[in-house]
Amino acid sequence: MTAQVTVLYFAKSAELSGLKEEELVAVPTPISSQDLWSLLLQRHPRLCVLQHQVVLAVRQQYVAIGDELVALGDGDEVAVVPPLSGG
Amino acid sequence: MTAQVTVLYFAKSAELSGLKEEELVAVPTPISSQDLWSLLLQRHPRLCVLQHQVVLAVRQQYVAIGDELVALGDGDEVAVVPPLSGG
Amino acid sequence: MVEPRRDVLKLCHDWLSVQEVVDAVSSASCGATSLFIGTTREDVLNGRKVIGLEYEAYEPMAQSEFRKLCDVIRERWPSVTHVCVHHRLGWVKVGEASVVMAISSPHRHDGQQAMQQAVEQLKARLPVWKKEVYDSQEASWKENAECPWASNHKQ
Amino acid sequence: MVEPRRDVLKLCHDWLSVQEVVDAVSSASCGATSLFIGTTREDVLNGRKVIGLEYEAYEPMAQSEFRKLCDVIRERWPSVTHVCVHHRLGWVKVGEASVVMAISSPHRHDGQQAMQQAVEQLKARLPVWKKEVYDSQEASWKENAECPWASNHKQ
Repeated sequence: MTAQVTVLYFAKSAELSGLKEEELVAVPTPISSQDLWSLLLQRHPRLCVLQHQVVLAVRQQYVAIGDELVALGDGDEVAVVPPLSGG
Repeated sequence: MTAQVTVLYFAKSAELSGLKEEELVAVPTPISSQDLWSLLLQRHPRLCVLQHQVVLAVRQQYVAIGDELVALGDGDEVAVVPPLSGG
Repeated sequence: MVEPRRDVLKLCHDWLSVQEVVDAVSSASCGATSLFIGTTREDVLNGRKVIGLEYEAYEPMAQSEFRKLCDVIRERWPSVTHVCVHHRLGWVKVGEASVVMAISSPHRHDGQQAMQQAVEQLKARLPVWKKEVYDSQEASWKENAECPWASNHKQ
Repeated sequence: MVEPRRDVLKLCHDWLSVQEVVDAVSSASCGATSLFIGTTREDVLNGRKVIGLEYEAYEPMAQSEFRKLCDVIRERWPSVTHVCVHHRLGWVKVGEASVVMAISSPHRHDGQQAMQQAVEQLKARLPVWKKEVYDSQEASWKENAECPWASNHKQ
């Protein structure tokens, strides 16, 4: 199974990828958050400077990068979330 | 020795004494704060409803009612201080 | 260079401006401002409705107790930069602020802790009194539980 | 009758009005309002002067994380009445407030404690980022020590 998802890049990840947003047409699902991150790293190798200091958000829920399996559906939003600095 | 002092009454003590302020012309000094309070009670017996829930301020310093000796000088300010309720 | 500290207590008969108190503690070196606003609540006591409060103060002693209070706060939290309190006197309608306090500090933890202590100390030591006034024309003097000689004193 | 609770997060590009945030949490049943204001400090880093901050947010998720945050606060301090946060986005000059938070509660202890926790949680969980901009034209992304995946995370 694959899904078409929208990936959002924020803060430093947007600078590193050069993108605010992109569509990925055939992301395997279910997929571990680690594999999802690796897939983004392949597309944008400069994101590796965020390694170990980043989480993802899937459908607006934080997902730590690791073995956890994520089920993706068409139209889902995946966000790259560098360390927060609100306030 | 005696001193002439100004006594200030605040809040409930002003209502009970019917006064905001009065001059006492011949207060013995040194005097215990207990005796000073008794002297005020003699002048204004209704102040006794404040008994055990009042302190004095002598020259703008709190003085608990008790054995502590207070030295008074002419022109000193003595205040009757019911429980505080600022804020 | 250490910025000079400001400790300001204003006793006033007019409506309190929160912004004015915030401005009074602002400092280029302070990332955090903590505030506390105390307001008379709508309340019904034994069928009588509170319509407002009547405040009075021993004004010069309030100023000297406030300076002592600030000294105690700064001793415990040396990073506290400025402290400002505006406190109403006279008639205060239900729903209006009676007191606005602000503390600025470089970082927030110190300021927030100092604020809790400052409110506590203000209620325990500042020679200020309020009478609750009811729609029945009656009134009663309040007592802060923080005041050591109040009948309802809590340690 | 229990008053309906209000939880409001506003993300805005304009100057923040403290009074507006205070008004947003006002309630006839609340005697206490606690506030926190976060401001960019004047700062010099390696000879470069900070001139301002550039903020961005994942806006819909910021709203949903804010609702979760309020739920957590209310679970621990059920007396918390209203919560309001105004947070800047875009360019914020040094000296201007980036965030104003207010919590109202019948009594002050709950509100003050809840505020400390709310600021902590906001910095740890709200998907908002800031870039410090220097007079040298350089900039660097900040990281909150409260954020669990920040390199400088403190437990």
